[in-house]
Amino acid sequence: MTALGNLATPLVMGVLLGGLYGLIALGLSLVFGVMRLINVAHGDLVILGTYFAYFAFTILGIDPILSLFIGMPLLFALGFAIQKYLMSRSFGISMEVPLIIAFGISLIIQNVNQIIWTPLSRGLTTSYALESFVVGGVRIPLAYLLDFIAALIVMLLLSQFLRRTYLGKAIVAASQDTRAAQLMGINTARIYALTFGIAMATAAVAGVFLGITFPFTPISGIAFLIIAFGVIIIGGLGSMLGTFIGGIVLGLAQTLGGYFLGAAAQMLIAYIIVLVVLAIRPQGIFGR
Amino acid sequence: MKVAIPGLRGGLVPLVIVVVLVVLPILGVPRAWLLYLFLFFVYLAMANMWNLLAGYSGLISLCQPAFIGLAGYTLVIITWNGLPFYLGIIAGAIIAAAFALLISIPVFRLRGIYFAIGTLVVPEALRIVFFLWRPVGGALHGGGAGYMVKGLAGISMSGFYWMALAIGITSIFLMRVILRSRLGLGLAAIRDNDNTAASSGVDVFRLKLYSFVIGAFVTGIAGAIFYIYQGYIEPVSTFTIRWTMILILSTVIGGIGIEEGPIVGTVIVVILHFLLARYAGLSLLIQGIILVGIMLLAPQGIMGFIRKARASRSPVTVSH
Amino acid sequence: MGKLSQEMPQEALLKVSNIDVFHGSLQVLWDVSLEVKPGEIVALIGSNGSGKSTLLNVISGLIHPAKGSIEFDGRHITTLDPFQVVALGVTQVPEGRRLFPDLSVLDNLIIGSYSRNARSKREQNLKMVYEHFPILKYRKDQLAKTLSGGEQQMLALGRGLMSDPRLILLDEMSLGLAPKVTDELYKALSEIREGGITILFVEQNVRRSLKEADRAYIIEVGRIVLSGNVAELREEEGVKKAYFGL
Amino acid sequence: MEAPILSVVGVTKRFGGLVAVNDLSFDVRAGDILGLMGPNGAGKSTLLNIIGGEYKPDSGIVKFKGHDIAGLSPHKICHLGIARTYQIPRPFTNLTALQNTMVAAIFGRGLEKSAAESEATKVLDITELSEKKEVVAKDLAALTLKRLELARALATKPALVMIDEVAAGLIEAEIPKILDILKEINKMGISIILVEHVMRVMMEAVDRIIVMDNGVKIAEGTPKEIMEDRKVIEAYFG
Repeated sequence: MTALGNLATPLVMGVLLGGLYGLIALGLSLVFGVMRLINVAHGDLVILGTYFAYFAFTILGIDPILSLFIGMPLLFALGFAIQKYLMSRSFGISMEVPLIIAFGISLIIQNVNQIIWTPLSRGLTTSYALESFVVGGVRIPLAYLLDFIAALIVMLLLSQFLRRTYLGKAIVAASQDTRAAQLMGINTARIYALTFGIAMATAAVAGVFLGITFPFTPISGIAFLIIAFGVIIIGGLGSMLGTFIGGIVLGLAQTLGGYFLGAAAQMLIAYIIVLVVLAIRPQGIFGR
Repeated sequence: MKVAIPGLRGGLVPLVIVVVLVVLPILGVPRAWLLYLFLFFVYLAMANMWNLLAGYSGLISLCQPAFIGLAGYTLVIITWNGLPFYLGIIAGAIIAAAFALLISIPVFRLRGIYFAIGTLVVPEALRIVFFLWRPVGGALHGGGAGYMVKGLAGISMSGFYWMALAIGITSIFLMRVILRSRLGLGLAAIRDNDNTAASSGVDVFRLKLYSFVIGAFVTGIAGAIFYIYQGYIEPVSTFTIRWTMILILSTVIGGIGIEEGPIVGTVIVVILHFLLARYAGLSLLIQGIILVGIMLLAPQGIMGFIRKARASRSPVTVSH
Repeated sequence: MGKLSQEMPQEALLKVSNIDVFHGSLQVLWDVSLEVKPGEIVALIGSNGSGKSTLLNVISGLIHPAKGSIEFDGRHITTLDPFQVVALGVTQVPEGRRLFPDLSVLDNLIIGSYSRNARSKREQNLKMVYEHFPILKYRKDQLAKTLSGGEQQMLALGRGLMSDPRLILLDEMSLGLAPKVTDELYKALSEIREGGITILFVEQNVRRSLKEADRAYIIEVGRIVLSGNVAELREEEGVKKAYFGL
Repeated sequence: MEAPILSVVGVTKRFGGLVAVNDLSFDVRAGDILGLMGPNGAGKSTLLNIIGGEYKPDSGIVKFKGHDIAGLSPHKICHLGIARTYQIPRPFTNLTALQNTMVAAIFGRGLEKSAAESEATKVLDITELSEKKEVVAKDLAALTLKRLELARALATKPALVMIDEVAAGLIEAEIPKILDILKEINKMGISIILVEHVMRVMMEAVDRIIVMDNGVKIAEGTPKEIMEDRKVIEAYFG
C-alpha cells in the first residue's frame, strides 16, 4: 500500500500543478488563436507579473494575490501597447517579423528584470505559500491547491466572457475569420490590442501563482514558455478545455517523471511527450 | 568609394582580405583582437546557416543550440577516448547532422510557426539529457558539472583563430555555392511559392531537409570549434536559447534572406558584445531594443536597407 | 422603368468615381466609375479575375484606391476602414459566405449587429431575418459549419442584414448552389429591397443578373466596358456574345 | 482503341458540407485536347487540384499512364508527366522568367543546369516570351504571366498539361496567337485539358468538351453538340 500511497502524491500534485501550467499557457494560446502570433515573450511577461507582485510584496507590503488588482490592469495596458505600437505595424510584412519582435521584447524584459532584481533566485514567500495540508494520507502544499483554484476561476471567467459579451464574441469571430469580422463592422486592430491586453492580464495572474509555487529568476521565463508551448501542443490551439487538459498532462508528466526518474529528469518526460505528440498529431490532441 | 565586404565580389580583393586574415596572428596582433575575430567567425558560420534555414528555406529553426551542444559533447567523448580533437570536430558535425535527420521526422510535419515551436523544445530536452547522462568519466565529471575538453595542450590562440577563420570563410563560400546551385534555385522557388514549386516538380520536403542537415553540419563544426576554445562544456550554458538569440540577432540586423546580411550583422553583434562586455545585462537589453527597432524601421535589415536605397537611386536594375 | 429612373436627376446613394486600384505593383482596376441610386438593384457582371470582388472590397474599405474617390450618401468614404464603412450603413456579404464556422447560427447573426447603431435594433432585425429565412430560427443553436450550402448563404445574407444596412453588397451569392435555392435567395432579395435596402450584387450568371437587376455594369480585366439598364443590355450585341464569353 | 492516358473514375471531393466534385468520371486519350467548362464554382479548379495532387479525393480513382495517382504529392505527379498552369498566375515572383522556367526544367524534368537553361530558352520561345527572359516575374504584366505559367508547365516536358483560363482577358486580336501556341503544344505530342471561358478558343482548339455544374458532369460532346445542349445553356443562364 505504501507504493500506491507514494504514487498518490505525485498524481495529486501533478493535476494541481497542471492547473497552473494551463493558466500560464492561456495567454499564449489566446494571442496565437486570434492573431496567429507566437509570442515568444510570453514566459517573460508572466515572470514580469511575478516580479511586480514581488515588488508589491517586499517593498509595498501588499499580499501578492491582492496586488493583482494593480498588476492585472498594468499588464493589460502593457499588452495593449505592445500590440498597438509594435506588433500591429509588423503584421503585414512577413511571418517572421512579429516573431522576431517578440524575441526582442523577451530579451528586453529579461534584462530589465536582471538589472533591477539581479540574477538571484527569489520567491513570493507569503505565510500561506509554505503551508500544506493532508488529505487521505497525501500531503499537499497549499500553494498547489491555490494554483488550481485560480486556474479554474480564470478559465471560467474568460470562457464566459468570450461566450456572453459582444466583445468576447467579436474576439472569437476575429479568430475564426479576420476579414469576415472586419466586414461585420468589427475594428479588428482594436480587438487585437484588447486580446493581447487580456492575455497579459491572465499572465499577471499566472505570474503571481507561479511565484507563490516556485522560486524564480529573471530568465525563468524561457522555461515556462516551453511549458506553455507544451501545454498548447498537447491541448491544441484555441481550445480552452484542451489547454486545461494539456496543462494537467504536462503537470502529471513532470511529477511522475520526477517520481520515477529523479528531480533532475522531471521535465524530460514532458518534453518527450511534446515531441511525440508533434510527430503523431501536429495540430494537438484536442486541436481542430 | 565602394566598401568591399570580404568574400562578396569575385577576384582579387577577397583573396587579399583572406590572406591578410590568415597572417594576422603572425603579424603579432594583440590576443584580444584575435579573440574578437574568433568569435566573429564562429558566430558568422552559425548565422550564415541560420540565414540558409530561416531566410532561404522558410525554416525558422530554434534548435540550433542542439547542434552546437551535440557537437561539443561529441568532441568531449572523442577527446576523452584519447582521439585527437580534429576528429572530434568532424564527428561532432556528423552527429549534429545525423541528429537533424532524426528530429526532422517529427518537426518537418510542422509548418511555419509550428515548426518554430517544435524546434524550440529540442534543446530543452537535450539539456536535461546531458544533465543526467555521463557519457564518459566517473561521477566527478559530467552532469551539471560538465566536462573539460581533453587533448588541447599546445593549441594557441592563433590555432583557435585559424580554425574559426576556416569555418567562417568556408560558410561564406558554401552559401555562395548553395545559392547558385540547383538547391539554391529550388529554395528560391519554394520561398516564392511552395505550391507552384511542388507542381513544377520540386520535392519541397527533400530540399528543406537538405538545408536543415547542411545547416546542422556546419553549425556543429562551428560549435565544436567554440568548445575547443572554451575548453569546457556543461549543459545549462550550452543548450540555451541565448545561442539562438545571437544567431537571430546577427542575421536579422544584417538582413535576413540576404547573402551579405549575416556578415554585417555579426560584425555589429560582436562589437556590441565587447563594447558592453562589462555591463552584461545592459548589452543584451540594448541588443533587444536594436532588434525591435530594426524590425519596425527596416525589417530587411541593414543590407536590405542599403539595397533599397541603392535601387531607388538608380532606376536601372543591378545586373551581374 | 429602368430607363426612366436613369434619366431622373436623382442623387446617387453610392458614387464610385474614377478609381485606380493596385495589388502590390500590379494594377487591377483602371478608372472605374459606378453609381447606385437609392432603392435600386444593380448588378456587376464579369469573369473570374476581372476585378468585381476587388471593386466590392474597395467600397467596403478593405483596400484603398490609389486614385479616385468613393462617396456614400454624399460622404467621402474613400479612406475609411471597413468597420467605419459598416457603421455608415454599407455591408458586404462576401464571396464564399465566410461565416464563423465554429459559432452558432444565432451568434453569427449577433456578430452581424456589432456596430453601435445596429445593436439597438438587434431584436427588431433578428425578427426581420427570421421572417425572410425561417430555417435560421429553426437552426439557431447549430454551429454554422453544420448548415447546408443554401442555408449557409441565407445565414451570410441574414448576418449582413443584422448590421442594419442601407446598402448591401453581395458577392457571388449563387456560387455552388442549386438553381432552386438560388431562386429562393433572389426572391428574398427583392423582398429585402421592398424593405428599403439598396443592393449592389456581383454575379457570374449573366441571365440571372439581367433578370434580377434594374441596371448592370459589365467589367472586363479591371475596366467597366458597358453599362445601362437591363432591357438595353439584353439587346446589346456585346452582351449576347459575352453569354459564353464572360 | 488506345487506352486513355488519363482516366478519372467516380471522383468525389467534399469541403465541409459542400460537395465540390461529385462522382465525376472521364477519360483523356493521348493527343487529345479536352475542353472543361462550367460556371464559377462548378468544381473545375477543384478537379484540376485533384489531378495535380494538391487535393486528395474523398473517393474515386485517378489513373495516369497506368499509375494510380490519387493522393500522390504534386512533385511526384509532375515527375510522372502532368503539368499545369494556374488561373491566377502564381509565378516565383523574385526570379526572372528564365529562372522560373529553369526551375521546372531542373526539378520537373531532372535536367542539369546548363541543359535546363537551353531547354527553358526553347520553351520561352514557343510561348513568345524570349524578350522577357531576364525580367523578374513581379515586374511582368498580368497577361504575360499567363504565358509564363504555360512556359513553366511545358519545361517539365509533360505528357499532359492542364491549362486554366489562358485566354481570359485577351483582346480579340490576340486570340489567334494563343490558338497557335496551343496547337503547337499539341503537335509536340502533349495532351491538353483546357479550362476556358472564352468560347471562341474552346470552339477552335478542342476536340471534346466536358461541362460541369455543381460538381457534376452535365454534358460531354463535340463543341458543336455542347453549344446546342439545353442543359448547358440552363447551367450558364439559369
